[in-house]
Amino acid sequence: MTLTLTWTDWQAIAVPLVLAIGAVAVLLVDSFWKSASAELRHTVVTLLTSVVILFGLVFVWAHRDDFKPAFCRPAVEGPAQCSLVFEPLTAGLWAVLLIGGLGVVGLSAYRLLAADVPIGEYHFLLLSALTGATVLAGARDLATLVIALEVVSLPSFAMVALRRDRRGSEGAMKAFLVSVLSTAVMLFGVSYLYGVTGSLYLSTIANRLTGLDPDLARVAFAAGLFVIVGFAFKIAAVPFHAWLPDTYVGAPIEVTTFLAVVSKSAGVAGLLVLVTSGIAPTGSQLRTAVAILAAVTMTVGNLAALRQVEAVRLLAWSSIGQVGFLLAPLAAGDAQAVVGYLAAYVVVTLGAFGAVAVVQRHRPGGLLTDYRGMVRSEPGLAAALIFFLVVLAGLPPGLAGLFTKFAAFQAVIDAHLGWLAIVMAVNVMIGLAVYLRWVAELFRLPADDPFSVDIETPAVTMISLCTAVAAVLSVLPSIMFALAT
Amino acid sequence: MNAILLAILVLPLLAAGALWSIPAAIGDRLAAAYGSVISGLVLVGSVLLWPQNGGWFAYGPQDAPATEIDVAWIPSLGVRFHLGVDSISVPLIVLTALLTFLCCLYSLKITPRIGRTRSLIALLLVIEAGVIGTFSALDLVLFFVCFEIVLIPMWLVIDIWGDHHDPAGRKRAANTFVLMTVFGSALMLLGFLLVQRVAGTLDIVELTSSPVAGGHGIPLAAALLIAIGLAVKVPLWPLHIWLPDAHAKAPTVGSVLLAGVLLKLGTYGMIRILVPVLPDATATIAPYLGAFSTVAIVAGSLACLAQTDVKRLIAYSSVGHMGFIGLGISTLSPAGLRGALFANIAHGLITGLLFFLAGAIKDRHDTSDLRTIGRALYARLPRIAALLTFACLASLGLPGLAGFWGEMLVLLGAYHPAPWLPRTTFLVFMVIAGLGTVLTAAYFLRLVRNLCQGDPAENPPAAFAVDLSRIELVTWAPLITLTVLLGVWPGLLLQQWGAL
Amino acid sequence: MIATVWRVAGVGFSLLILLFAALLHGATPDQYAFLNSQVGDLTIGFAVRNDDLTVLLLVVVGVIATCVQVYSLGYLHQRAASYHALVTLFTAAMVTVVISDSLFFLLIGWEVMGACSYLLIGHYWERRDARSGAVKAFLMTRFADVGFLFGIFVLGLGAHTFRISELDPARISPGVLTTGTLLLLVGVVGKSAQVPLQTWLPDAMPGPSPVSALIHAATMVAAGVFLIARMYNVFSAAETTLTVLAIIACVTMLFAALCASAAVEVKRVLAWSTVSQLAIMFSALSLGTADGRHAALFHLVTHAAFKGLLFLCAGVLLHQVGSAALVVLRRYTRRGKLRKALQVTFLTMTVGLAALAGVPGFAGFFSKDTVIEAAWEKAHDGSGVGWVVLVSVCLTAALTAFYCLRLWLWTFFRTPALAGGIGAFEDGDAAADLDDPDSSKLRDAPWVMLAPLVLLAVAAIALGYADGVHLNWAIGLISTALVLLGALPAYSLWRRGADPRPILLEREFGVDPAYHGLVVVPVKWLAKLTVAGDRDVIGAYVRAVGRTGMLASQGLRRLQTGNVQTYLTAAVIGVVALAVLAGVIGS
Amino acid sequence: MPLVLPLLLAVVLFCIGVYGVLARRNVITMLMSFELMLNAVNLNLVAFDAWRVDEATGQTLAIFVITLAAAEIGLGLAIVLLLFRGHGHVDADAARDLLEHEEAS
Amino acid sequence: MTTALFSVAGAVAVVAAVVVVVSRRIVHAALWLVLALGAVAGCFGALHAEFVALVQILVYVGAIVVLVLFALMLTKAPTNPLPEITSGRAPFAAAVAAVLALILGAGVVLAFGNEKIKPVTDGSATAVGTQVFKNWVLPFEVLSVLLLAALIGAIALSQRTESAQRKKED
Repeated sequence: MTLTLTWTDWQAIAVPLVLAIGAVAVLLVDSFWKSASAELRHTVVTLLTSVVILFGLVFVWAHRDDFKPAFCRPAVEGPAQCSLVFEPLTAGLWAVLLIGGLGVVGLSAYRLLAADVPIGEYHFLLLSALTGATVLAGARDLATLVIALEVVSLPSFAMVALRRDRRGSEGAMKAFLVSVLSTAVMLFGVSYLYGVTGSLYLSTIANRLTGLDPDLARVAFAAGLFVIVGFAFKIAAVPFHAWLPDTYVGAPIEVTTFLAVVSKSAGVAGLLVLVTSGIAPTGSQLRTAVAILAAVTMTVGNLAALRQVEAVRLLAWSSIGQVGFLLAPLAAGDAQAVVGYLAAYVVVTLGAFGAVAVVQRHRPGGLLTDYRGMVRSEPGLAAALIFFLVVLAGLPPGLAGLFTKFAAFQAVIDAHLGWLAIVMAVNVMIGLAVYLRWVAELFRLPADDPFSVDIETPAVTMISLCTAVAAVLSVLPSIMFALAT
Repeated sequence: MNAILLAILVLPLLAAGALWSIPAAIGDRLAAAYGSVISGLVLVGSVLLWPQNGGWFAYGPQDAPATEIDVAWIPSLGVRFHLGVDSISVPLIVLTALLTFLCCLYSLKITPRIGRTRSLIALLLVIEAGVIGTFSALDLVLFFVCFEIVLIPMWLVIDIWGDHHDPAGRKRAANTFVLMTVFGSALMLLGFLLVQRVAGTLDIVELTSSPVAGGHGIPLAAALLIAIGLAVKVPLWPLHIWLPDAHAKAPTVGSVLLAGVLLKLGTYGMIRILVPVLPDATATIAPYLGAFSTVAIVAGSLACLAQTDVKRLIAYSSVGHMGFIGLGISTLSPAGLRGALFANIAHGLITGLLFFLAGAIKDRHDTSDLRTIGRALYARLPRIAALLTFACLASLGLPGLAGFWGEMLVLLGAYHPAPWLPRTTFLVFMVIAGLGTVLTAAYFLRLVRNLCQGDPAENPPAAFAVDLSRIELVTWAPLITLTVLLGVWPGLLLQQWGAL
Repeated sequence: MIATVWRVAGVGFSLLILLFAALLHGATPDQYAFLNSQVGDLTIGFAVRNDDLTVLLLVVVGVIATCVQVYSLGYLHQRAASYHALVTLFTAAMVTVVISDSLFFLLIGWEVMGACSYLLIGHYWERRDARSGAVKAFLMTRFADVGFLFGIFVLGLGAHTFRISELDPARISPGVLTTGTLLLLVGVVGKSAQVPLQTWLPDAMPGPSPVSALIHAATMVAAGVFLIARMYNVFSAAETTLTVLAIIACVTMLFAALCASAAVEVKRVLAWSTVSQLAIMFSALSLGTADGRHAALFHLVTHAAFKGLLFLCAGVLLHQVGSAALVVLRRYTRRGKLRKALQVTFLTMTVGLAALAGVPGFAGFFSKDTVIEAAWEKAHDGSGVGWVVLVSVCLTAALTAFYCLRLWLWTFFRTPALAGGIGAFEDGDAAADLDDPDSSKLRDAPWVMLAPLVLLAVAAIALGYADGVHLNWAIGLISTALVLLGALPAYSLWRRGADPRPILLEREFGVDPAYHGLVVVPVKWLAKLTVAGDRDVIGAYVRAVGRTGMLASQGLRRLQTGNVQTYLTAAVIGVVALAVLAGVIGS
Repeated sequence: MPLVLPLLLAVVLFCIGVYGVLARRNVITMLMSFELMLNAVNLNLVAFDAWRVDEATGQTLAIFVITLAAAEIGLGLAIVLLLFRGHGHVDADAARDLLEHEEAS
Repeated sequence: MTTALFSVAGAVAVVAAVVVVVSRRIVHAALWLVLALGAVAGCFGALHAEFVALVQILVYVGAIVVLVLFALMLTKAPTNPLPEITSGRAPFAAAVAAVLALILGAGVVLAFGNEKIKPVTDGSATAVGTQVFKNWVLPFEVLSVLLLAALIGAIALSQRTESAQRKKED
């Protein structure tokens, strides 16, 4: 009974570890430095958080080609069983997650974050969730996977209610209840998987799942389904999605951004790991189940978004639609397409929520009609927002979105899921209709009182950065697809 | 040459960006002048491309296009940035550049009532770049991307600058246009991916030199998907339903580009991709394609006969004319394909002119409803009416004008289709299409009769009705000249495609 | 200013044609191809040729065009620029047809003529009948031209060339030859207004009279005859086609002559007579012999002269009196006012009618006799076609004399039976005949209009001798007898002041209403159906898709109750459903 | 001991938990139902562990699950208190502030 | 012996659990929950997982239920029966739960119907501890992050906002 951590282990968990330590540090700085002005404190906290995340990014960049299995033990049969693996796929997912986190931090800068949110706790929870997210993306055993998922979820819900008002608590309650149910369902599935295969390591499970007798295979299928459903709750795949619009609307917009960007990406990352390297090998019925989820999710998400009149709610539903598109290549087991899609999604969602946050701060109604005439009154912001929406729709000039959708189509076609491809084609159309409604509002002239304000510098910086990154990804889409290889 | 090709593609995009980045206060006239200069440069560039291109590489003995740019773009997806032009794309590129140039020139003096000319010009330039990109793309995905580039700008053009009497209608028209096209192109993309799955490449040159064999199974599915996707754009009956509304509601320059250029993307795609890449599968679907095209010819003409709106009428006439082009492609014969290519250009010129004229009439009467405009335009606007008559005659395929040769070659192709196609079927198509030309004549004469002729006493001239203005003359003169020139000297284009 | 330019250009151009013809006269036949391009293994392009036929037609076209252009200087003042420009284009198109050696080049001229005739017939676009006449003319000829185009395809692909001079019937299979020539014949029938596509020509009369002269004498309708003459080697090799042509021609000549006998307007009579005379030319061509071709061309030339003359005369009547309807003209006949006031017109028109009727000594007599002679020779060889043609032409000759005399008498002379004459042309207002219109301002036309009349009148006499007189006396006697046979009833009816017009003839055998009912109405109905189909079927599906999306969206919003326990229930049900569904799909 | 005995017990407990979650309005009762579900999970884990004669993997995970449940219930009760502070009740199905507004058009 | 013990404990657990979800008094439900959880702990004991059973009693009965009771107190939950503890959904929820139970039960019986658990005694704390520190270090560490985050989160949520505090002072 000796605890031995090798150098590889330390390297592999360096990023989550630093994030966790950073979280505590941020909390301590905030708690014990009450004397400083709010602005200074906020800035220091923001900088500290950013530095921590940036460290993670630098680390990922430096080790992008490495393969580091950690917390391993030799297996009875097959390859070594590891709890965490740092490999190019992990690096890609971490990069996406960390960029998302960094973006949220940027969008939560001083004067952007709602005043009644305690900043120390906010950043602590954010970094904690990020810790969980990174572990999740690298996890290779079910215990780590489940716990890491909880580490992502619980702080997120706390953040939703962090304003401690009526709306926030209601949103948090809904998200929390759904999440707890999903955790229970998932754990139930995990317990059966353990029962059937006798292991919690994904690689071992994958090995043992082949050649089960039919009765056990049926249980394994149900168990796998339960586990997938657990993730489906987190990423709000239909029919496990209903909490999402309410929670998005109830939370402070920065937290909504966090949910849409980091939380969702983490869920997708976990599911990707689970499906590709664990419970659903190629040809498994579980992949069919994921494909069905994808089809239903994108259709329902896009259709429901079709008539929304509030910006955040529209983004909420459209993010459900986007998850459907993410699930499609996932069902095909194409990690490259998933990570590429995720990257583009994260960047433009950050930007879109950033733009919405700017408008919402001055026009709390949050209706689409508030955006009327913005091309004239706020051309820069409008152009950025249009670009983000077009990327989400997947049309030029948003080539980043177009190519990620293309990759998704390619994955699906290569996996012989013709029906899913047709559903996706229909959804490209519906999705376009959704985003065009908004774009049309932006262009509509003249409005009686077009939106025009001095936009806060950090917001300008963040939105410009997102635009720039999305533009670069549009011109050189190979960057996105190189993330996972 | 490669530099020119890249320049005519990038210049409009950059120019559009630059135009947007300058303040909105810039005068409409200045913006239009700027647009004219840029599109004029593009026109010059596209004309410079003309003599350099080799033959029609698609059917040549493994020769590649003379002008080409080929760089890897997204290696992991197998997408290349592969541009190139040959003799089937250059004329279309020149047509695109010409029409855009004329639209910009036209906007110097005549703009939609809503104003915002700066944005309109910028969008026109983006559309130009997208269309030229589509015509020069030699990678299926690049083709798809450029194919999509034009959608949102065109949607905006219709949605913002469209018919100011009917905001709901123009919105609906714009949405129907963009959604149907997007759906179609998504299906087309599926087809491309199926091609990639079978052939392992997305490069059109490679695919052309080693086409996907087999007329059933996956190649057939791919051909069907691609054909449907392109047919939406063409548009082929019964997928044409977006077209009349879009044209009727679009502003003049929008209609001109939409009819003159955008519809050609579909037929060009069929000739560039469907026919050479999936020859066997295309042969399987060709009779059906021909049948739908023939129906389009007749249905389009019949619909025109009952129209009461001049822009809608011209829009429906496009359905009929594009039906001819579809029929030409479906014959898979040298004559039919050349006819389709020729008709592409001719239709671009003539329908562009027709829409310019319809726009002029609409601007002068503030409506495009024939019943409201009244009759006896010969008395009120003699020159415009005369030009309209000319354009109608050209459009109905009068020999000696550009419209004839395309239709003639298409019919010739249908008389003598590729040997592996059912000849009797195509003979029937030929006869029906031939009768379609009579119907075409009928509705154009009806238009002239109901609009231009009539008793001037019963249709007093409107106070503001000014006959042909100078800018209109300048804008339309090239179209008229080319219509006549191509009519009397079809070899100008046909020689380009002569060497097989 | 512009009008003057075009006037000069028009006259100049027609004179240029004559000059050109003079230059070409006697030159060795030659062809020249230009602007060719390859389409597959076919050559598509242009070619011109010159030979005797070209020169002959060029002369005819040049003379008639010159007369018409000059005449129009006096006749027409309204929108003269476009008028002269179009007439010039019209002439140029005919010249194209005449000199062309490429079927496509020929087609260009052929159809541009159609377009020009459409525009010129519609010159008075204020008038309803002009508008509809123009549209009808264009559409019917266009319809026929589709057949023509297909004929070009068949022959061109059959012979592997689109050059007329290279079309060798020996190298074309008989079936292709017959099909091709029959299809070409469709175009010819349409252009030359033969049965069953005859109705457009009488309706084209609202156009300016000089245009009618041009159409009927030298261009448009003559093009059909020219084409068969041009491609005579091909046509004469296709036996079936010639038989069909003969039947069409015989039916047409009688049909048109009968219609002419019942028409009550000068120009309409003349129009029907054109149809009839063209049919005589076609019947000669249908004989398939060199004599027949010669006779047809001879008749074409003489017909050009006298028919041009007649239409120009009718133009004078229209121009000076204001109408060419018999009912109006009759009011000016008291004391020979009309013929005295319009003396030159009267005389030249008399010459023209005499030539048309085939009065011995006039050009029409000689050319018609040539046709009869050719038919007789053919019939003599035991050909059924020859007999049919012979009998028809003879009958037509009598009928022609009948309507010519009828026209002449009723236009220029007061019927002795005044009382009986009342109501001969008026339907309701019998007393109108008794009105004495103010004729003080009635005087003959200016010299620019009369000069062409005189020139053509001279031609209408002299051309009969141009070919050298080699008259078969027996045939000459018979045809003279036929003329008399036709003239006598006309005279006796006029004497009695009666003009019986059988209803069938007056309605021109009801062809027009039949076409309207069989073609125009169904097409209109189909058009409405198509529009309704687009709106209510195809459009409805598209709208339904949109509406379904909206409804689905609405429904999904309903599901979003705000109650978290509903969400949870849906989720648990989703788990169960997913398990079942995936199980089903997977297995 | 037959393996199905604990497994069936787990199924029953789990479904009782599901019923509680879906049927009870009080959020705290719902949380209690969740605990029942998690206990079912633990029962499964321990039973499989005993059946497998393993290295106590299942038991370890069971311990983890218990801890996880504690964390969840801690945060959950904090949210419930917050909800109570805002709404004055803790009924899950009565908190519907965030229901979207009807479209104006 | 173990089977009998297990059966008794299991029956108690089921009965107690049913009362938890149907009881009209919330405080009673909480107390019945104690019994249910204790009975499950008994089951663990019967399966020779004594350490798990111990932790179950300590953590659940000792901590969680106390927390719940506190929460009930703070939310002023009435101790008397509620008229409407369940909504009209109850029968539907019962049906869903029953179907789920049927499916799962059938699957379990089909899959594991013939398997027997051999009575082995390795449910010692040593074995679990070895596992945790030899093979499951990472989840254990992550779990510590989770606990910390949940704790801080709960604290943060429980703090009064400054505005609310000010309102109270007024």
